[in-house]
Amino acid sequence: MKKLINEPEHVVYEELHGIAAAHHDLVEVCFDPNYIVRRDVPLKGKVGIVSGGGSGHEPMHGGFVGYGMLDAACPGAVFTSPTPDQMLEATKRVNAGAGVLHIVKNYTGDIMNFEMAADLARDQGIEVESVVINDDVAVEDSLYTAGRRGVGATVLAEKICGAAAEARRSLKDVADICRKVNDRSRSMGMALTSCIVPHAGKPTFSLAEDEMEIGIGIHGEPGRTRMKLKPADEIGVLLMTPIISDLPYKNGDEVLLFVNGMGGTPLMELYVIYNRAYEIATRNELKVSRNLIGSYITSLEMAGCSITLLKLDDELTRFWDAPVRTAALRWGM
Amino acid sequence: MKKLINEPEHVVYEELHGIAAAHHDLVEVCFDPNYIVRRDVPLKGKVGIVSGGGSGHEPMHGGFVGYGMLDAACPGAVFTSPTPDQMLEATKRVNAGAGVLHIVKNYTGDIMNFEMAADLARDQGIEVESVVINDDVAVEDSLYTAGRRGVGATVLAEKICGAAAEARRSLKDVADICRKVNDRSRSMGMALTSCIVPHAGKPTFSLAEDEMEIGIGIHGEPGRTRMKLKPADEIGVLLMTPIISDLPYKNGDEVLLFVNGMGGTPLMELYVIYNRAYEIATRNELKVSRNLIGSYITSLEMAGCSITLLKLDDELTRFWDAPVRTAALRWGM
Amino acid sequence: MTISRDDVLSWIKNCAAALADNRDYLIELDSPIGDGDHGANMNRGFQAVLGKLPDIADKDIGTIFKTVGFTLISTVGGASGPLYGALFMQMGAVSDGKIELTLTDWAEAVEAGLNGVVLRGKANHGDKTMVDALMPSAETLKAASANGMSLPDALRECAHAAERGVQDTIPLIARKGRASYLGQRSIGHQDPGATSSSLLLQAAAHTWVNGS
Amino acid sequence: MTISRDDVLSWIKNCAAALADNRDYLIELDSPIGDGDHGANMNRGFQAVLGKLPDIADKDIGTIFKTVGFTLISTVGGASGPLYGALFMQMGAVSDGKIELTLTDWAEAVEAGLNGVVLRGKANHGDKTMVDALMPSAETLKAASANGMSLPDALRECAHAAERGVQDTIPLIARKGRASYLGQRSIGHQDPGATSSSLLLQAAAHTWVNGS
Ligand SMILES: Nc1ncnc2c1ncn2[C@@H]1O[C@H](COP(=O)(O)OP(=O)(O)O)[C@@H](O)[C@H]1O
Ligand SMILES: Nc1ncnc2c1ncn2[C@@H]1O[C@H](COP(=O)(O)OP(=O)(O)O)[C@@H](O)[C@H]1O
Ligand SMILES: [Mg+2]
Ligand SMILES: [Mg+2]
Ligand SMILES: [Mg+2]
Ligand SMILES: [Mg+2]
Repeated sequence: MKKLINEPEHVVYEELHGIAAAHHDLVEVCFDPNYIVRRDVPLKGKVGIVSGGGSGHEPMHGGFVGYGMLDAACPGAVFTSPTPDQMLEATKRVNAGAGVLHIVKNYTGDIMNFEMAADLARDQGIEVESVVINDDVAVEDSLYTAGRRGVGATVLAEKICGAAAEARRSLKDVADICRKVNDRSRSMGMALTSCIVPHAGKPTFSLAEDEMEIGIGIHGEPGRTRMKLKPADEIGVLLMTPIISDLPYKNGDEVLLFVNGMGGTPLMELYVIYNRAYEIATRNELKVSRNLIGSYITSLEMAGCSITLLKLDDELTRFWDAPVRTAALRWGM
Repeated sequence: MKKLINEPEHVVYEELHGIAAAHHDLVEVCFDPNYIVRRDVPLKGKVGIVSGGGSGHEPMHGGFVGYGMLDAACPGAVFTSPTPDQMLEATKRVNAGAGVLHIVKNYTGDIMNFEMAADLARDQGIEVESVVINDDVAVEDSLYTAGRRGVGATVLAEKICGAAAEARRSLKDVADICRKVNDRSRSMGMALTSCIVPHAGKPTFSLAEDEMEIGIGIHGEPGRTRMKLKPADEIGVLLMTPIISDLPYKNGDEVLLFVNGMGGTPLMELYVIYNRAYEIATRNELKVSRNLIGSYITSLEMAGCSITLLKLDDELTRFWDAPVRTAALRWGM
Repeated sequence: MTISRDDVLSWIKNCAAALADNRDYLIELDSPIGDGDHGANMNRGFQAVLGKLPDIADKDIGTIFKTVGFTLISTVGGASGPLYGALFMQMGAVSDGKIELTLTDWAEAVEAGLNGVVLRGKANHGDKTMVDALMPSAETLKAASANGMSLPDALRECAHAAERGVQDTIPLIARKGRASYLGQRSIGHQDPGATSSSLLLQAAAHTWVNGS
Repeated sequence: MTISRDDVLSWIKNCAAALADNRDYLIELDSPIGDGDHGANMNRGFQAVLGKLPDIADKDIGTIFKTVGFTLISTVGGASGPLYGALFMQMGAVSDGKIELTLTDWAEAVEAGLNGVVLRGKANHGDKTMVDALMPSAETLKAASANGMSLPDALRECAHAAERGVQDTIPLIARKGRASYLGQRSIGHQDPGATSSSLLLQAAAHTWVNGS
């Protein structure tokens, strides 16, 4: 295992100290329980937005704490959902009386831990709404699975809901917007390599030099199918086809095209994939009017990418364009 | 070789098309000769800033074209300096009569190709100044080497000079500021893995599972020494010590601390390194008043990092803080 | 023959030891059909539990179990944190005020714990989860208590039932948790959560039959 | 015996073929002490040159060389682009208007080319660069021309000198270009640029002695 770390058990702790040292103008990092919170909360009249999940997906979620996005992020151990006390403390801290939205990715662990936190917060008189993100078309959504995973749409939902909350929309409104983003987003990912969870010390799965894994999630878990490595153009088709066929797009729909790196993929390759994905979208008469390209929701050092398509409307576009100032996403200020 | 590409010979071409599709609001991508240029040039009274180098270091330089940074970037083949015709065309295109600054990293190829371009541009009546960046303390600067390589300081110089040019400083001023940034910057890098040049198909060098390479550049070239893999804390010392001892810092000096990923390193690990580098800087009585953390000057999918320290003064801080709007670096607008 | 408070404390210590010993094994089981953290999660949780034991050594068994449950909830995370948290919280709820447990008490505690897990995780038997180890164990204990079996025999049977439950997960398709994403590809792999559940029940037999 | 314009064109084609054949070899040489692109660079450049040949087949040798030089400058990049560009530009400058070359002309052309490389790259003999192959070659040709050696013998001697120059780079410490960053660690590796220079001079002997 080759990593820039010290003891595997301390990696999240040291990372959080690094974030604290780097971004103390934006955020405060609290320990025991661990969470990253905006310096300026609670903000009068503003809905608080809290997200969280296992570590190893950086910059998500800690890198998205700041003006126009999250109020707090709760990092768990690597690939392990955080514990309810983290979300409870974060929720109490950001609540300004207008209620708190929990943005939860659809994993059994995240769901259960956030559920417990929301119950505890409600017991203390805080209004909490939870929205579950489940945009991963690689997983069949049936009674026989835990349902679709939450992947790339999480980043988009956090940005857009953050802007809505900044505009002092009500908790119900912000939650509705979050559900809209989720309903109109679809994602699909692939891996060229597995990743190594620090405390495991070995790759979670192994791929031969000529193989790739299609339909992976963001936890280094194996995907739906393994196949021979293909050129970027075919990978583009393999990812875009299930996305486009799952959501009923109409000719002329405006979309946001998000090409995401899994952590170990250079930007050069993401642009090669973007080039193809853009072409496919355009050929399908979709108008790509916004985009995001980079490693925003990752699986440690996994090589690979995911594509997310979000069907925009005026409201979503406006909130997407609104100013944001976080460690990892910043514009307009 | 596992990459999200099609034919190795087409990777730069397809990447450039991806950039064109993604950022047409900011830049125009020209082909034959290849360069990426701001849409709004030439800008009356503004010094033009052109940089360039081999591809494979993304987002540098193409990702830095836009308001407050570069006017044009010239991408060569992977790890191969661009040819003079590229810089000549870019220089002509951005020149608004106030002259053009070439920011050149100190590699034999970059120096010679930029030199030829500058001569040709001058023949056509364009005032050109060239500043060579050579901040890499891993290389001995002696008559017996090609001199220190240009690495992390390039990103800082492009940002700061971009702001100076935006403020309508003269060519001489902007070049002087560039030299100042270079004089006050020192960098050192290390690799956990080599990288694979697409057209080579094999790693440039090979490292055993328990080895690392210290003092690498940004072209996948081997570094100064190979040693057993060490914990992040010791790597922090190995990188920071030669930087701090090379430039005579005084107690209380303000510095910008730039922790850079080489392309295949997850952000989590960069924060672990930042945590250590910040601690070392602070222990040496340096005040880290600005920072940059992320993969900005890379070597394809190499795993590893580099650290750059820039001694700030009021002017440099002001230009660093000034608004910038490029694909890869954006704030204040 | 009954299970004393000290026996309960010994069991919990032995659980922690078993989970530390099997940390890497559980990680290995969680890698092909999960995300490779189950061993680290359980070990982290039970190490934290060990730290709490001195403070509660003189409390009733209900309090002890609830403290274990609460500690797991706030240190494990993932799917297993809330689930094992629920197990111990419910075991604690039915053991309130007790300072020793009969076989019947223990059978009731395990059944209550299982119900807590099912309530939280909504898994059915056969979904390839910890429920597949816990349910046959709870049933075995209940039957043993009804039939007047001796405590040692009941604990041994229960441990066997848990282990069979673990083995039975191998051919199953996962329908809950992370492994469910794999569909058919989850077949042939042993469930890590069922395995850790079985380790707890093996530890009970080991501790209370052979002495700690 | 002289070198005709067609001989020159055949030589250039054979250079392109040799560089294509040795692309991977040159990449391999450039990997341990450089950045692994020299073979790709030279091949890209000479493939572009091939595309230009039809347009200049009826031009004088000076024009042909200068076109090669110009094409290399605008397609190779890296260190080798400007250096090989200078080599051919200077070879062209002294061959202006000629439609055939004597041994003396060729010796002068190679010397002028070498000087162009040295002017641009400032390498001394022994710095572990292409100069280490080009300088002994130029000297051999000059001496052969002064001694009245036959053209075939001179070309063969020159090719040997180039090859020896390549071998001589192996024990050297690099002092110019990318390999110089390695200091002592550059010892024991053969310089890729010297190797490509030697390939050009081998191709000359091969083309003009044995016929194309
Ligand atoms: N809904 C559920 N009900 C019961 N047990 C479950 C459920 N989901 C997952 N599990 C159990 O949790 C185990 C995985 O735990 P762990 O790896 O610690 O958490 P995570 O899946 O969040 O990484 C599985 O092996 C399974 O036995
Ligand atoms: N200053 C110089 N003078 C002469 N030759 C040089 C000089 N610097 C480098 N070279 C030659 O260039 C070769 C490398 O070329 P190439 O790999 O194409 O370019 P780069 O080093 O830019 O990647 C070296 O092997 C060496 O022979
Ligand atoms: Mg997990
Ligand atoms: Mg090169
Ligand atoms: Mg797991
Ligand atoms: Mg090279």
